[in-house]
Amino acid sequence: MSASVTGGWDYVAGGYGATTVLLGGYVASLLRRRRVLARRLRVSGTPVPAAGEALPADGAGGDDR
Amino acid sequence: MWRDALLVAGKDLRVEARSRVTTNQVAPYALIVLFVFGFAFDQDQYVLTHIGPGLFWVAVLLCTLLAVQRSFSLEAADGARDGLRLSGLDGGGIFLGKAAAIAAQLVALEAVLAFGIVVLFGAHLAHPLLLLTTCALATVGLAAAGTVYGVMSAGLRVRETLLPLLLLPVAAPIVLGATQAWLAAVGLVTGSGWRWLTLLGAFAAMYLTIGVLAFGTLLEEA
Amino acid sequence: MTPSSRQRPGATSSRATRILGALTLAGLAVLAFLGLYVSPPDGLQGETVRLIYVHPASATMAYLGFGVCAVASIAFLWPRTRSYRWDRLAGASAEVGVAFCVVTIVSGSIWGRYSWGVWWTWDPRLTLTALLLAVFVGYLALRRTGGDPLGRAKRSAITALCCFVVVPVDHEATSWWVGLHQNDTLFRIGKSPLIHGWQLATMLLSFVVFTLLFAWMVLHRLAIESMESRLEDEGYVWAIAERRSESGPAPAGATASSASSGPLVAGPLPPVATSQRMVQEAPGSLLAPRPLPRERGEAGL
Amino acid sequence: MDQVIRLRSAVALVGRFPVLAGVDLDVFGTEIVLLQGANGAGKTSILRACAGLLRVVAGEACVLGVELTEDPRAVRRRVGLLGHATALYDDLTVADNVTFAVRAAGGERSSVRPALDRLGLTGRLPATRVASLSAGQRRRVSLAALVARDPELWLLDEPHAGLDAEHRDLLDGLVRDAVVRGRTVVLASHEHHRAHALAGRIVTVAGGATPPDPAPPGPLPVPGAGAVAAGAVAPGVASEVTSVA
Repeated sequence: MSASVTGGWDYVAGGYGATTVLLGGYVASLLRRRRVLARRLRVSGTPVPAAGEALPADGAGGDDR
Repeated sequence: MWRDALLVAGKDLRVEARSRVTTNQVAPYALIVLFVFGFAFDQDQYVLTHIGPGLFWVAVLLCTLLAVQRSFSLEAADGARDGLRLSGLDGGGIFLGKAAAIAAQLVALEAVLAFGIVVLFGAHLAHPLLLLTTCALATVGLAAAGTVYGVMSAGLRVRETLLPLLLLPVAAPIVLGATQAWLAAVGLVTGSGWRWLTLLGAFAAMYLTIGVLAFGTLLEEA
Repeated sequence: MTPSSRQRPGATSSRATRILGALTLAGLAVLAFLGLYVSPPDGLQGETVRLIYVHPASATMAYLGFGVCAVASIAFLWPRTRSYRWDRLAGASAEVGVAFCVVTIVSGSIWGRYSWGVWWTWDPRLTLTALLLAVFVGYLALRRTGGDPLGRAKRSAITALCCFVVVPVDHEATSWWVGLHQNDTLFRIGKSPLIHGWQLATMLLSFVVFTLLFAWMVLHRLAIESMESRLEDEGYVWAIAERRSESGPAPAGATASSASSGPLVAGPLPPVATSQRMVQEAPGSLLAPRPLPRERGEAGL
Repeated sequence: MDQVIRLRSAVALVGRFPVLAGVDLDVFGTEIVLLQGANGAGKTSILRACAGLLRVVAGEACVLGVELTEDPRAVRRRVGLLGHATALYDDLTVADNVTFAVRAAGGERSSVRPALDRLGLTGRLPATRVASLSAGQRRRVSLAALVARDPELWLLDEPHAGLDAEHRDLLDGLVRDAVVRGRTVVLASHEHHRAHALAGRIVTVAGGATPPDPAPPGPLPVPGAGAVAAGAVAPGVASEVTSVA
């Protein structure tokens, strides 16, 4: 396919750049929050749960009303 | 439920009749809002006539915020919410009662505001049946949504700022629908205004249902 | 996946999330390569068609996030499935959804500036997306208000449903509205005369990669919620001990050893439904720093 | 004698703070029980938990046969709580306030006037707005609403506070009458002389719990403490001394 309309790379850069910055910033904030909390948990001597791991005895039924 | 609703609505309206906050403060505020719109836009009567319906509904929305906050600050004072919870009143009944009281105050405010836009903006009101139906449905919807979000934020320390943040985007369809219906009624846009009423009706029905079902829980957790 | 698959003690990632993260990163690199180099420019839109590999996928992830939030809220409100993990999932997916929603609006705005000449137009889809963003920002603000955890969770779940039921109404409203205004700005995908093979492939890949990214973000956001609730529960156990020691002669802040040597406080400490989970253990161990009952941890992802 | 309140290891939270950290309490029908303890010990929280306002998150709690851990709302209409706050609407008159409280709880309008009379709220007072009343008068309006409702269980939090000597006597009379009518009363008070004379039994609260310790630390103003948390039996009042632990 030939490009009858050229240009627009600046918009592409803007769009990709903005997406990268926003999502990257969010991921960075996730990692930073995770690190801070993990440190606080270690200080209090509590095992740190892994991502996706359920908390112990987290009520699965209607028991923790 | 209906008995409880009547009881609560009667109590709220009686409080209003004695304290006169709506008539002495909210109604003048509504008119001032219209004045400010007049300053901010143009002295051009043409523009004001065309945006009048939109300004009307924005002013109604702002007044709804005040009415809802007033309605729930009543219950916050002196442990009244505990009193309400202790009384064992049906949650749905309390919801309908408070929403009815807010709706009654909004109707009065809308009358004042309609008078305001006719006098100040030179709006002309045609198709009274369509206009009145619009007002009725939009008022019910605003009062119901306002009551749901009012009780949700009532017990929180940040309620003054949280309520507008929650309510304004949710109420946006009402402002949209009511404004469009009104514009259609006075012939500023083409098309029938009646179909917007189904939107307003659906919104009101939805929030009435949510309120009746969830208000008890929300009052409990407030 | 058992927690033993963790390598470093204290790391919050499991092997599964690390694999997921690596896959996501690799996918993003491939996506950028295909999107920026391999796939051809469009006849109508020139190079800016490359934004199609970012914008629709992030919009879909935003809707997915809000949808998961609504479903999780229903699961929390439904008495038979009530569990705080639904509440945490609702909060996590709503936050990720908001992040993608911002990306959607920003990238769409840049694209719109090129295609339509304006940063913003009152198109139904744009208006709906903006309203959704506003509504869920309010929801996140409500979640941060604190207070009784059960109350907060119920309030949040009801709000999420209130927010979500606005979606169809808004959708109807804005489509009528545009119909009235004869607005001709339409979503552009349908207008492409034909989609090049590489374009189609890249676009499909973008959905896959963004879904992986979404999953990774939600998992880590959930880990953060879990850690927060665990910290709160730690405080809670100590607060009860502290509170009860006000009544007894045992000094406040007595260490765990006294819990085994004798009752720190009068009476058996009951099994406590704490904020985030049930702690059903012997009174002594409730006060002691305890190892995780690992076999009870569910299969990690 | 039927059991009105039964708490076992009851825990209740306000935010993340455990206001109740394991309370055991038994109250039987037509008793007058006094809760005593320092400020912040948890007396008010026990009363609020019994009224179904404060959720019991762990342990057992049964009031008037209703399991509070399951549905705290079911008990509310049968319980009257006189708290620190009077739960009155400032803009309504005395009569309006009492009428609303009574009718909201499912009572009859006809019980309002006798209750107002009983509390000495006569003359111009019923038509006066609550906002213009003194603290003691507000208290009496709140009491009038309680008397008019006449619930099965009366929970009184510092009922003597803000009342003058005459109305304290009146209050004591109301409480004794209520017990004679078959009601049960739990009160928290710092007015030791009055409360001890009134109460059939005293329960000590400390640190959000009821220690069964025979000799709790600190001075105990319980006259003749023999059994656990035993107190003087008020003359003329049917009451029963029971062990708390």
